[in-house]
Formats: sequence, structure tokens, C-alpha cells
Amino acid sequence: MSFIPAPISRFFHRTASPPHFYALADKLMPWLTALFLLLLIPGLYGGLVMAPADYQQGDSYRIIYIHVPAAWMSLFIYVMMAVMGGIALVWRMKLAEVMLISSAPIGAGFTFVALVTGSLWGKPMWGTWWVWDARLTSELILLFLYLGVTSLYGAIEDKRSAARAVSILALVGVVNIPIIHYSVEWWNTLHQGPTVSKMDKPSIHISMLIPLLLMAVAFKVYYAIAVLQAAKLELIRREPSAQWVKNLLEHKA
Amino acid sequence: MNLESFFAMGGYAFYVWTSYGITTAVLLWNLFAPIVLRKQLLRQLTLKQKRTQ
Amino acid sequence: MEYSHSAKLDIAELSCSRDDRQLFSGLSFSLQRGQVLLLEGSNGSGKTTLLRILCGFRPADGGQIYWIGQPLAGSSYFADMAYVGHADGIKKELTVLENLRFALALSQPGHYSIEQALQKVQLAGYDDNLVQTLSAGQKRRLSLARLLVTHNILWILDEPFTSLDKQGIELIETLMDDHVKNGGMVILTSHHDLSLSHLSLQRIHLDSCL
Amino acid sequence: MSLIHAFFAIVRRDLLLAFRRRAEAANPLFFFVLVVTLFPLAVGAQPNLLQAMAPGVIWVSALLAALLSLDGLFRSDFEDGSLEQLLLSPHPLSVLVLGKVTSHWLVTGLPLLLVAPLLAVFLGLPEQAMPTLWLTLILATPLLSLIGAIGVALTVGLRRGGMILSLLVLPLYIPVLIFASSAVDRAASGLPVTAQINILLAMLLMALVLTPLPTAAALKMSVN
Repeated sequence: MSFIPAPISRFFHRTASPPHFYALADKLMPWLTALFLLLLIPGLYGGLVMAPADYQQGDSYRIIYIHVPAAWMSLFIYVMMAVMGGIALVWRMKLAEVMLISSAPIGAGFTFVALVTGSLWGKPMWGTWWVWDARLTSELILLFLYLGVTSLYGAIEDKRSAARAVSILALVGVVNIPIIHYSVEWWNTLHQGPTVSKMDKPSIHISMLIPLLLMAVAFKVYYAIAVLQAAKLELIRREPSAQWVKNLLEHKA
Repeated sequence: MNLESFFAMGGYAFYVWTSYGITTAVLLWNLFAPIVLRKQLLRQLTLKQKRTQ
Repeated sequence: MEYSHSAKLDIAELSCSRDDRQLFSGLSFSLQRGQVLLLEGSNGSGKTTLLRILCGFRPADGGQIYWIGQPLAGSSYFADMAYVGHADGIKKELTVLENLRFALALSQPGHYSIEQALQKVQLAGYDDNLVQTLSAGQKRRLSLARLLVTHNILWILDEPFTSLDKQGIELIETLMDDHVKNGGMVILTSHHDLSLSHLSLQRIHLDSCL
Repeated sequence: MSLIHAFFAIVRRDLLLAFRRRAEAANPLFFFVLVVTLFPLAVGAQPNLLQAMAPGVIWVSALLAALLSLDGLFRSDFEDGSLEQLLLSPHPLSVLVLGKVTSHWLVTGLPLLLVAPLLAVFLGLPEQAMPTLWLTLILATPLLSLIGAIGVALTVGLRRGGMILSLLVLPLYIPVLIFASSAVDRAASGLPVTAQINILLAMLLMALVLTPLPTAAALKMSVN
């Protein structure tokens, strides 16, 4: 760690200590919630009400405002997990382990949402619930990767080892994601199925784009809120008899 | 723009609203499950602490 | 084999917890050539955990370990130490000789040739026997022969006396005695009372290291 | 003492062990043949259907056979303490791991080449596809062993790691499956396969360099 200036490293260690982090999360929460609503409400209004219907797909395209941001988030969170995993492995930082494992269910949730909304969007477009289209297939594989992370963490009893295992797995996964993605894309163009790539870009108009971006940022803020909540739980679970938890209990009582 | 046509979604109501519904459910679950579990855990720990004192 | 004269193990403020329970903390000691350290403590007091930390299998929660004044990662520690744990670390489908040759291939040659080592642990003539035909005590003695054929200064032994009869116990005591007299060091856990002739025996009671 | 010496000592030891346990060694092979046999029984024996499915069926079966054989890679070393001794060796663990994977592949992956022609005949795969099938097996089965090793290393400490192992490893096998079966498929219709073969080769080289590191890290975690 010698290449990091001492004050910065000290700052990180202080912030990363469980009681500090716990208090910080509490302090941030109202601001994040306000920001989330400030993004979500105009995003939804713009997407569901203001934006005109698509000339080809009618109103069904409005699923895009959750499908695409959810798909972005599913990838973004996996990359975040790998970054946390790297930090946890190199600096043995407990907070990074906690953030990693707290992110997994949220990422899996977004992946699930992307799959279900993709299927619900596909039904009126393709006439069937499922098509082996490149994006849906990649998303499905990503869901398996998330499930691998959560079930490996659950299976290893010693939670410090489990966190190390999951850090390694997240890093291996993130190296493989582009390979999987391109192989699936390539496979998809090879076996031209009944793919209708209407789902890709319905020549997006600015009035459609703004709500999409608002929703995308809103989902990112949601992730911050949800991961902080999950991390608070995980921190207490990790060391239920630590002094700071005792102080917390007394403070509550 | 009236409410009825807003909810009808040009005939795609089922697909659009099911999508938004499921998304809301999943996001709420991931947000509130840890909060509820943490409250439970803190309650358990308080009880345990009282017992040992 | 020349030992580096300064060989020394230093433990500073080591701490470890398991499942939210503190096993030990603030543990400090140092071990020099010619010394034996006996770890004592009730079951679950962290004896095995401490040995596994010293083997680098498990990270400590806090504190430092130095070998010849350097942190383990940058030192010759892993070339200078050898470990015999609960599991013998020998392959039962291989012969006695094949097992020792493999151990030698992963390490530097030590004081004794394979032949001499087998003589010392009273397994001479068993060279070509498959390990699965040996008794538990013979297997244990074979895993000790590994310590003799490879180069090492520090022996880390976890309950070396289990599954040995009185004779076997005496044998290990002699081996340790020889090793220490040649300038080696030993760290071990044991329920058995040690009857070592020399005086440089340190004891650490882990129950009192909280 | 040299590293190369240690590497070959491990390969030699594991081959010797496999030879002493030779009754077990043939199991992945039987499994491979058996799974392929199930497909005509399940989907019917129309020659053109089987022929169309042949590359996919052979490759899915090879994947499953590789998965099944993985458990033996570190299990016995973990149980008898040999793994601890490997970790204590002054040599880099990733190189030693590569030695173990090499001999594991020689024992479980390479024999698949022997039965591949038999399966091709069973499924009516055109003869012109045989060289490509062999080539993909040579390139891709070591990939399966290398990638799988990460998964086994992560789960070797678990008593019931089998299900989790497949959940961890199978998604990572997907690119291999796609390129290998597509190569065989194209060869069967007489199309060039250089692109697929090159990609498989590139993936193999990458895996040779990259996978031993996480495998070694995961083994350290498992020994704990």
C-alpha cells in the first residue's frame, strides 16, 4: 500500500471501519432517497406519459424504460462486484467483501427483471415468450453467474473463506463475460433464428431518450441505497459481538 | 391524454404493467428484505445481551 | 547443509478469531535455532489454527510474522519449514519410496538420504511397499521421514504423537532432539508430556492469550 | 529443485496414481459414450435428425464427461493432506497446479479422442468432419480442464460441492461449446473452419496463462 499517500490511506481505513461506515450509510440515506425519487418520478412520467408511442411497436416499447436500464445495471453490478473482489483480495479489506456479497442479490434481481421484461416485451413482438436472441441469452447466462456467486457464498461455512472464494469467482466471471457475450452474439448471427431485432433501437427520439437516461441513473441510485442497506445487515452478521454493535444496541435501547 | 387510455397502453396493458409490476416487486424486495432482517437481528442481539447481563 | 546462522522466527501481536469468537490476541514470541516451542491449551483454544497461520494456510486477523527479520512473503520461509498435520500428506496408492522421492522433488535435499531416513524411522526394507499396506503408526513415521529427507530448519508438528505406540513416541522425541541439536527449531502441539533432554523448551498456553 | 523438475514430478506422480487406480480412469469415457447413446433413444433414430444434431450432442456429452471427471482433480489430495504439502512448497503454486491439470487432462480428456470416431459413426456424422472433431477435441478438452480446475478448487472443501461445481463451471464452458460444436457442424457441411479453430486456439493459450492463478488462489482459500 506504500504507493498510496498516507493521509488518503488513513482516510480509507477510517471510512472502511464498520462503525464509521455504518454511520456514514445512515447519514447518506435520506439524500440518496431524495435523489432517487427526484430521478424516478420525472423518468416514469416522461417514459409512460410524455414520450410518444413508437410508430412500429405502439405503447409496448415503454417496457424499454425498465428493461434496458435493468440490463445495464445487471452488467454494471457484476463489474462492481469484480472490482470489490479485487480490492478484497489485494488489500484484504473487509468492507469490500461485505459490499461484494451485498451486491449479488441486487444484481441477480436486476438480471431477473431484465429477463422477465425482455420476455414480456418479446411476446407481442415475436409472438412467443422466449426467443434465443443474443441479448436474452447473454442475460440468462449472467443470471447463472450471479446464482453461482450467491450459492457458493452460502455453501462455505467460514464466511471469511466464503468471501475470498466469491471474490475470486467474481474476477473470473468478469474476465469471461465479454468472451461469453461475443460468443453468444456470434452464435446468434450464425443461427439466424426468428430474431426480430426491433428490440435493439427503435430509432430513438430525444423525448424517448431523456426518460431512458433518467431511469438509468435512478436505477444506479437505487443500487446505492439497496447495497448500503444490505451491507449494514451483513456487517452486523459478520461480527455480532463486536464492540461497535454493542454500542449500537445500547444507543437503540 | 386521459387516464383510461393511459392504463390501456394502446392494447399492451398486460405486458407493460406486468413488467412494471414485477420490477417494482423485485426492487422493493431487495430494498426491504435486508432492513427487516437487520431489525430482527438487532432485536435478537438485544435479547441475548440482556440474558447474559 | 549449512543453516543461515541468524535463522529466527518472530511473532508479534498475532490475533485470530473464528466465527466471531476471539481465539487469541496479542500473541508474541520468538523462536531461535535450537529451541522447541510447545503449544498448550484446551480443545478449541486455537492451537491448530495458530499452526495453520504459521503455515500460511490461514491469514491472521492482526499481527506480524517474521522469518529472519523479514515478512514471510519475501523470505525463504517456505523453503526452510516443513509441516506434518493431522493428515499425513502421503499417497496411499504409492510406495514408500515413491512418496519420499516426490516430497524431495518439491523441495531441496536435506541432511539424510532416503535410505538413512527410512533407517531412522525404522521403516528400512519397506521401500517398495504400498503405503496402504502400512499401519497407522508406520504411516505417521513415514510422514516424519519426509522431514528428514528434505531441507528444513523449522518443523511444525500438529499432534505428532497420535496413533503412535510408546516406541514410536520415543522415536519422535529422539528425532526432535537430533534436529534441535543440529540447530533446528520445532513448534508442536501435543497432549503428551514431552521428555526432551535439553532445556530450551518454551511453553505457551493459548487459553491465557486472550 | 528446479521448477521444471517439480512440474514433471507432479505430472509423473498423478499419472502413476491414475495408473494405480485405473479401474476409475475409464469412467468418464463410458459416461461419454453412454450419454451420446441416450440421444437417439430419446429423440428417435431418423438419420438426418441425428446427423444434424451430432456435433451438438457430442460436444454437450464431452462437456458433461469433463464436468464429471473434474471432482477427482483435487479431491484426494485435499483429503489426505497432499494439497497442504503442495501449498508449502517453495515453488509457485500456479505452476504446480498446471502440472496437476496436465496429467488430469492426459487421463480424462485425451481418451475422448479414442472413442470420438465411434460416436461419429453412431450419429452418422460425415467422415469429412472427423479431422475437425479430433482437432476441436484436442484444443478444447484441455480448456475444459483448465477452466474447470478453478471451479473444483473453489468447491473442494465442500462436502457436497458437486451441484455448485456445475453451476460455477458450466456457464464458463459456453464459449467453448459454441465454437467447438460450430466448427464440427461447418466441417460436416464442407465449410472452412479456420476461424473457429483459431478462436479455440487463442482461448486455450489464454487459459494456459490465466487460469492457474485463480485456481491457486482458490486452493489456498479451500485449504484455509
